[in-house]
Amino acid sequence: MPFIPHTAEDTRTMLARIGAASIDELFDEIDTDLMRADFGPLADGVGEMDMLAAMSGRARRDQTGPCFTGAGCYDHHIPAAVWDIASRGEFMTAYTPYQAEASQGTLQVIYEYQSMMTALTAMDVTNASVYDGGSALGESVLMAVRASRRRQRQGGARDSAPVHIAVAGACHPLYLDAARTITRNQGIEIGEPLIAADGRTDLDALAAGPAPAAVVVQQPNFLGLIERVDEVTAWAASHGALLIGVVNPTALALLKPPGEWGDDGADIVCGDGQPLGIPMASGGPSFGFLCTRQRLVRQLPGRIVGRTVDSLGRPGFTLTLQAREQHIRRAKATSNICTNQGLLVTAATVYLALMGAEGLRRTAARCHARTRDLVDALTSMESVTSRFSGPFFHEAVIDIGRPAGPVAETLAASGVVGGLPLGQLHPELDHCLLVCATEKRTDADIAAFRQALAEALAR
Amino acid sequence: MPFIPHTAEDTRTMLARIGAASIDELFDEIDTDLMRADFGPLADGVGEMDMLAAMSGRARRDQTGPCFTGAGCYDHHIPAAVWDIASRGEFMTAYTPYQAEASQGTLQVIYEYQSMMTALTAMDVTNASVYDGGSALGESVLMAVRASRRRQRQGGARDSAPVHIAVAGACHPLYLDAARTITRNQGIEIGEPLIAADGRTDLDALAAGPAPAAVVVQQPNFLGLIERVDEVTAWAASHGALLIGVVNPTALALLKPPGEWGDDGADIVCGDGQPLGIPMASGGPSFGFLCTRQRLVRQLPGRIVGRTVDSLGRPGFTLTLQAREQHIRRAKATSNICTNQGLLVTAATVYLALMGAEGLRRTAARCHARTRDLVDALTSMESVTSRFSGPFFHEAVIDIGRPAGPVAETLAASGVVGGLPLGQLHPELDHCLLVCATEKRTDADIAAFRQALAEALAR
Amino acid sequence: MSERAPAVGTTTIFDIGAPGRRAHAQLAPDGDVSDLPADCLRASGPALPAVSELQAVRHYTNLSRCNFSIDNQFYPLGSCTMKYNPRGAHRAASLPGFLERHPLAPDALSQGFLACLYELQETLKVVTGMAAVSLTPMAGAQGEFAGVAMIRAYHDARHDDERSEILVPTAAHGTNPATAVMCGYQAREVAVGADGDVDIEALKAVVGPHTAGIMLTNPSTCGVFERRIVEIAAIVHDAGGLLYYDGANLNAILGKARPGDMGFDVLHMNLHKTFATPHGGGGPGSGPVAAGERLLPFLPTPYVARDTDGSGHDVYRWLTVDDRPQSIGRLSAFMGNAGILLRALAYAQMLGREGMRRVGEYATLNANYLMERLREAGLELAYPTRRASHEFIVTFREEAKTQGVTAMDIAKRLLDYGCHAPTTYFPLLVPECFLIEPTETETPEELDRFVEALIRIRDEVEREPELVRTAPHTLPVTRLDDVKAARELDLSFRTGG
Amino acid sequence: MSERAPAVGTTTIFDIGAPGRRAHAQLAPDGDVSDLPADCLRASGPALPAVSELQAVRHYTNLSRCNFSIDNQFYPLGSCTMKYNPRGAHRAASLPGFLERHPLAPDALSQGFLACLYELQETLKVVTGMAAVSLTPMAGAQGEFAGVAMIRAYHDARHDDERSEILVPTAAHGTNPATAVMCGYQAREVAVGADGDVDIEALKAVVGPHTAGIMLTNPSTCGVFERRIVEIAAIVHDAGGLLYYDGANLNAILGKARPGDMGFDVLHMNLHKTFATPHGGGGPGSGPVAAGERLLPFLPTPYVARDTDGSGHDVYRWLTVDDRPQSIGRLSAFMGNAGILLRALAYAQMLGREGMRRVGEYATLNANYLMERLREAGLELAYPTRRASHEFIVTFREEAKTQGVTAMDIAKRLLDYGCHAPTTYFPLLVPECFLIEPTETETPEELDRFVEALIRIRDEVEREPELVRTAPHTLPVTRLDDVKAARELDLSFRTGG
Ligand SMILES: Cc1ncc(COP(=O)(O)O)c(C=O)c1O
Ligand SMILES: Cc1ncc(COP(=O)(O)O)c(C=O)c1O
Repeated sequence: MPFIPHTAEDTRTMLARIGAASIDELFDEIDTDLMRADFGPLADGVGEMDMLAAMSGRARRDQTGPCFTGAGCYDHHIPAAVWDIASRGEFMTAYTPYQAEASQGTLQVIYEYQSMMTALTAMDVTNASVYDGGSALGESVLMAVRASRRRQRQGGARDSAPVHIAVAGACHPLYLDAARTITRNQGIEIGEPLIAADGRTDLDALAAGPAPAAVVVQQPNFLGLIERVDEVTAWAASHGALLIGVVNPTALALLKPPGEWGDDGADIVCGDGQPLGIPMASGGPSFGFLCTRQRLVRQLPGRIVGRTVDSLGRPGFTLTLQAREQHIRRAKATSNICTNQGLLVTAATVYLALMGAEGLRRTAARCHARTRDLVDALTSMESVTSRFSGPFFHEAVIDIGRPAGPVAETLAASGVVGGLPLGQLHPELDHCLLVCATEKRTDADIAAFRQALAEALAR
Repeated sequence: MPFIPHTAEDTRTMLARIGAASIDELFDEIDTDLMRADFGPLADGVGEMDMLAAMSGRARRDQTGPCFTGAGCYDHHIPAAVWDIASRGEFMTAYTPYQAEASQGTLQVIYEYQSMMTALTAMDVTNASVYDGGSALGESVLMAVRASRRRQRQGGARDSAPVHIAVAGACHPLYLDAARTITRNQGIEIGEPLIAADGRTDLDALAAGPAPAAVVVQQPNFLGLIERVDEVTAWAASHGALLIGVVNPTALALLKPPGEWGDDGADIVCGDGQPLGIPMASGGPSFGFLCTRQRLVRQLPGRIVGRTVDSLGRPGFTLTLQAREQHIRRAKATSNICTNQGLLVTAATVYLALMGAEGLRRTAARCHARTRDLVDALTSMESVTSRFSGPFFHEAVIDIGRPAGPVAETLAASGVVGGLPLGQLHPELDHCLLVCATEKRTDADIAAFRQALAEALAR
Repeated sequence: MSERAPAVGTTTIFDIGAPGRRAHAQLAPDGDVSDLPADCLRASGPALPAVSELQAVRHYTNLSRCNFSIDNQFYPLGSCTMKYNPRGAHRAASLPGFLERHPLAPDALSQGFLACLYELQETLKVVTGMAAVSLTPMAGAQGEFAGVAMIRAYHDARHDDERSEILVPTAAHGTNPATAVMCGYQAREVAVGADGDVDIEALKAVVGPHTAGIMLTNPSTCGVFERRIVEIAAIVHDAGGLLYYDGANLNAILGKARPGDMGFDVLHMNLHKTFATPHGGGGPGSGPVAAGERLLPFLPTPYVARDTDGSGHDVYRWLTVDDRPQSIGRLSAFMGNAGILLRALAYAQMLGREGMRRVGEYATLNANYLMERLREAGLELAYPTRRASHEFIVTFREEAKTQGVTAMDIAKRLLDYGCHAPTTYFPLLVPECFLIEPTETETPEELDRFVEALIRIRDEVEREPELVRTAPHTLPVTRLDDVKAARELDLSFRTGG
Repeated sequence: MSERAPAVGTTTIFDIGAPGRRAHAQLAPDGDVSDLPADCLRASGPALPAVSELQAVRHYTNLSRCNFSIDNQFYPLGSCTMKYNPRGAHRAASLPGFLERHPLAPDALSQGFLACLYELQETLKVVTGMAAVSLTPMAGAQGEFAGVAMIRAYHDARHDDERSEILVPTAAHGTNPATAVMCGYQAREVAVGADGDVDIEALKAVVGPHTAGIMLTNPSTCGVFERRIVEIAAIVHDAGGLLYYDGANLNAILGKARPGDMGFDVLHMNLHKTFATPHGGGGPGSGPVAAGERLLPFLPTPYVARDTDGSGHDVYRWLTVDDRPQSIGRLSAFMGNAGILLRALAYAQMLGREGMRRVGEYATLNANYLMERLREAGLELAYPTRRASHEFIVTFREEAKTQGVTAMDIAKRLLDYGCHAPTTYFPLLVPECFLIEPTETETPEELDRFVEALIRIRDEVEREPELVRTAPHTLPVTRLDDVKAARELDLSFRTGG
């Protein structure tokens, strides 16, 4: 009986105390008709040893060479201390810190995380995480719509009017997909990204489109380019729309933080915390972050930790503003989110403490420099060019002069994860790969990628 | 400055407080002549990321297929919980528990370990580990000699007479090497193993040899065979020699424990704890265990933990009988051992707690059955035979009809760790491989080994 | 008596830094960024901590020690299924081949991972009795969202446009009504009877052409099995509504009974409960959603299909909106909490068929034993005539009335006895309640210790009520001031500094 | 005030078991053993614990929390160099390719591992200024054994048979004289002067034709650098003896000065001190031994040689007794504590040349700063006129005389202040002493906190001596009865039960 401690004697004694003849008797309130299920198709249980052997075999199959794909998930160095600490039973096997006095560890970590994220984004407040970057964008849109509907309500408008959200420039298409799924049933329509020929925001198209409740802009954008965030923010402010920034937290060590975009900064900032000490691990678990202005704090979904005092006046931490949440407000909550991505927040907090401002800056700078090296190496080949000329952070679109999908498959056959073919997501970029080099990529890695690509293109 | 927290400001303030102008001034008691060393050949420091990249590259080079070599180090399943717990900072980064009140965790673990090891061996007492199986044998011999010299001294004999130790049957040759190095300078001579044609103890040779102070017998012996431990123990008892048993702890789940060998059992029992939850890891760190009778407890080297009470009468644990140890007794200590293999003892304790008697028995039984399957598979080939016919535990000597060294190299070239060629250690077994199959080896592993061997032999 | 070093709780990571201090070994080689336009760069570095590696390790190691957790304590948190999280499953999910896999790696480099997901989908189908499973939801609430969005997509596809309400029992978890609203529905409550079952008459009164569906937990959060579930299903189905099963309590019936057989059309499971993946201090979780035939086309993408290649080998691939045009779509950027799914699969493999059954059996045995012992000790049960499912409810309304000691006070006092408090004040319909869920992985001795503690606290309530009212007394902090926390918001070091 | 669950310390793993209880997931499939002769089998299973997996995990997790450790506390244990153990080095040594390597794997399958060892050997040669290094000793004491055995082998090879004594200063660590005896020598003590240096006249008085060698630590365990080391070397060498360097204190001069330049013939290093590998609650350590040209042939085997293959690539192989016929031979079954060696290499790679130097510098800065602050606070220094090396000694003989409060009492009281006590009563020649070694990885703030604590305890000694005499007061246990432990031996659960 894996993980069940009961001896036969235990079972007997307990049943006797209950006054039941058998365990099955404890299920006597369930219709016998409902107890006839066939679980036959399940396999027999195996020990940990055999389980690990089988899982290792599968894991080994998927081991690859160095990774040059980014697109929202990045192969950064993770200090060994991060997961040594985050995997401690005390962090890993605790529940949500509902009993604050017995959960000061988790609560203080979240408070520190909140402090770090607001420092990084130059925003006022943040929650304790949502699921991921995609759902964070969905929640950001809902927040913005709540805030703008409230404004409209105060102005006497009806609640049910359909709401438009504009997307300025190349925003991660999978984030947009997730956000649409999440917001669709609330009468919200998220527009197509408005991308100019230079790969950045098409400001004219933005001005020409329907009046949005909010404008979404991603920095760096999905194509790796540094966006015109100041202009977009100014435009939104002057058109009464909230500005939602989608940001890469590593990039924020270098780039102007969203709290300082335009004149007054962004209203809502979200993104995925994966770059902060979280393994790629097929994209999850990671965490979504969500920051905003003090004035919108009651529109934030999810958990928030506050510092307070105990009955002896000593500092301590507790979940606060719970009246926003589903377990108190039920149908009136800001969101249905309950379980979030707490352990990943713990890892990110340790990561940020270890990196500090200088560590994160160096990582960001190195990523940028390596990607430049990569682009230089690849475009030194005939028939390979850079698709856009604007400044990029750590991803770039390279044009290989033929449909990129089959080429990526050829690369895969030789074990190289060689960038994302863009045709599926952006048909006009069918000949393009979105490539990324993090601080981990060595000269030898880059040379090997160039070689593999040269071979694939020579076919 | 990796791992040094000082800021420039810290350094300045501290030097000012000391009243020194520079750090170098703090070294002003050292002759300047001694401060001119050239450390130039050392490399520049690298970050954790680059270090891990380099180490990973090397580690990957050494990754092999399934391992069929034993010979004192075994590829057992290690429950994931074992090292998750042993790697906790509280266990891993503590010192020897000299301040008992601040080290109850480590101390209680050792007490529990002592309880488990004495249960497994049916001996009275054990210490908290020595370095490994080989040095444990060395310390066992020294113990036995101390005990027998004491006996002789009480009988009026001189201390400096050279002492003979007999080795009954095939004892691990590398253990014997280590034991000889350790004991050589104390006028002790360890004989050659006395092996009969059936691969087990040559009792006649034992009787014919010089009178030993102690007899060493290994169970199962180095050739994997179940030894005549009862006879050897009886012989030693009747000849006034102490009996030192070298045992495999996994085997003890099945086999008669040394405390019950012969009429009165072994006097000293030692071995290597690696099979108890320790990765092979090139053979170290592992730990040596050393058990004995109550009457010899003061001859035990190394640390011992005792249960006592605190000033409120509550139970607690502390190092005890320290008057045997070098830090108290200096030149008169039982051994110079100080640092032992504490963390490995912690791992073994968690391992034994998780396995329990039934888990360990199953592991042992499975190893035995798998090795039988392996031997059957290999000897089903023409030209491959079993060298000995006696019962084995989880290792066996197979004869491949030609020098085994080159064949092992051929196997290595195809990534197979295919048993130990015995010619170097036992020239008469030059055509033989010592093979082992633990509970981890699957049918597919065994088939692959057979196939590789068939190919190697077909060359 | 003594003066310890400053308690960690009072010192944040920001307090122990010094300008210029660094964990040097973590600094990457620098990179030239002079090609970036100056106006897009930040003027000064973010105010992050400046500590050495040892300082960070020591700080967070010590902070961890201020938590209760499954690895340290009994944690009978009702509705949360705080059971042992096998370390082997953690190991499996931490294998380098899995940790280093990029989510958008080509299928050809992902067959091992996809095979795992496919196996888990198949396992969950059998366990729930449903037709298909999508693993993408990242927690229970996202699973609920997916399920209700599927119900909506179904009605929409049939142009059955008048259905604007989702029914939820008053005992339901807060995520249920909140989910209904996120899907654009109104949440309409249905009363629960004195025996803990849904009041069938009340249900009949509200069900109708506006009913899009009903969300039910079974066993319910009253800790009892909804006995008339088949009848409820018929009522809702007859009215044209669909049934959503909130699988948070699946642990109670795992391997014994299946929601699919009870008439549910769609459900989610909480793998972080029933499948023993760790809660992580608030997540991550995973809430796979399973559908019957009717709702299958609407499942969220991506999920995994198995094909066979020319030579008869299994080949796995992602199913996307191209394959499932009626899908509600994607719920997150990639495919869900992959690492949690791998842990759940590892757990499922170790349990096997028999192990699954025993989970339900022993979770139920432990709950009924604990309930019986507390009954004998004189505590008041909320549903004394019922079997406990895997959890049950006691109420301290008497203590609150006569001694002015609340359930919360008793919960805090339990912490002093070294065990985590049960869920308090949920479900909302039972006053001053504890929802107690021991789970199957605890020993009877541990349950006895809990009974002992509650008995002693009850005595304290009588003899020294102030002791209980001011608990806890042995933790890093005493009772915290929640009101101050909400009134004088201090949400980050800067604003709080 | 409150009644916690039974403290772990009072409950052993045997107490929480139940006959037949098991961690089922850890059971291997059974195997048939009926072919084994019945008379070699054991009659009944060993009395091991019978617990569930959760019970074991919870028990040992909670036990760990009863320890002080570097990851939790300042740990200024003199002579032990308790500094930060980089987690990255632990990760490096835990790479699957290293963990899964069989010690007797063929060289062809071991080139990565052998390359690591070779690189470490070369690094240690540079750092010590010696001619060759063998990594096999498993701790400092085994390194000492190897070194003295090499001295003996050297004299034996020259048939210089009268040399029967090893000289050790009175301040020496206990392993030094014990080692001499294990190598068949007599240990002869040499006095240490009032300034902490070896008394040269005393040395001259004992050195002679019986002198096989001398064992010295430098800086010595008096916490000062042996200033006349070159003169000492000349005296001993002139008498035909050799010099052994006990490298336990190498941290003090790492990257600054080298034993090889001081005239030592052989030495060991404690990688678990100077090279930051964790102490593990008592080990494992690693004590590589380094030799000058004279003793090189006697180094213990195996160690690693680098050759070049036909195509100019490096090829590594083991050196064995066949290559080094004069070697003292093997010290353990395989090649030493491989995993510790890998950790040390990882650390050395991260430090690099500059980092090595800074270790010595900042270890010395921290010690001198702490010594200065304690001097200012009025504590009595054992060697007030000397620089501290990486450690220094204070003595509480005044407190012992006037208040009856011993160094041990003060050490125990320090535990209440949340920091580990320094080494007490060592070296033996200073009464009531603390040997204090802060190491370079601690912040000045941490040192200040320690000073603060000692000042407060000194006040307590005056005002409330009983409080100090009965310390500790805040740990899982109060002062333990050592006498009872030794008198009424309870060394295992069975005998103790
Ligand atoms: C009954 C019930 N439903 C739904 C949920 C929501 O699950 P999650 O927290 O994973 O979103 C919970 C979890 O607390 C629950 O107990
Ligand atoms: C000065 C000195 N020499 C030798 C040793 C012995 O080293 P080990 O404990 O590694 O055997 C120590 C360790 O305590 C020491 O401090």
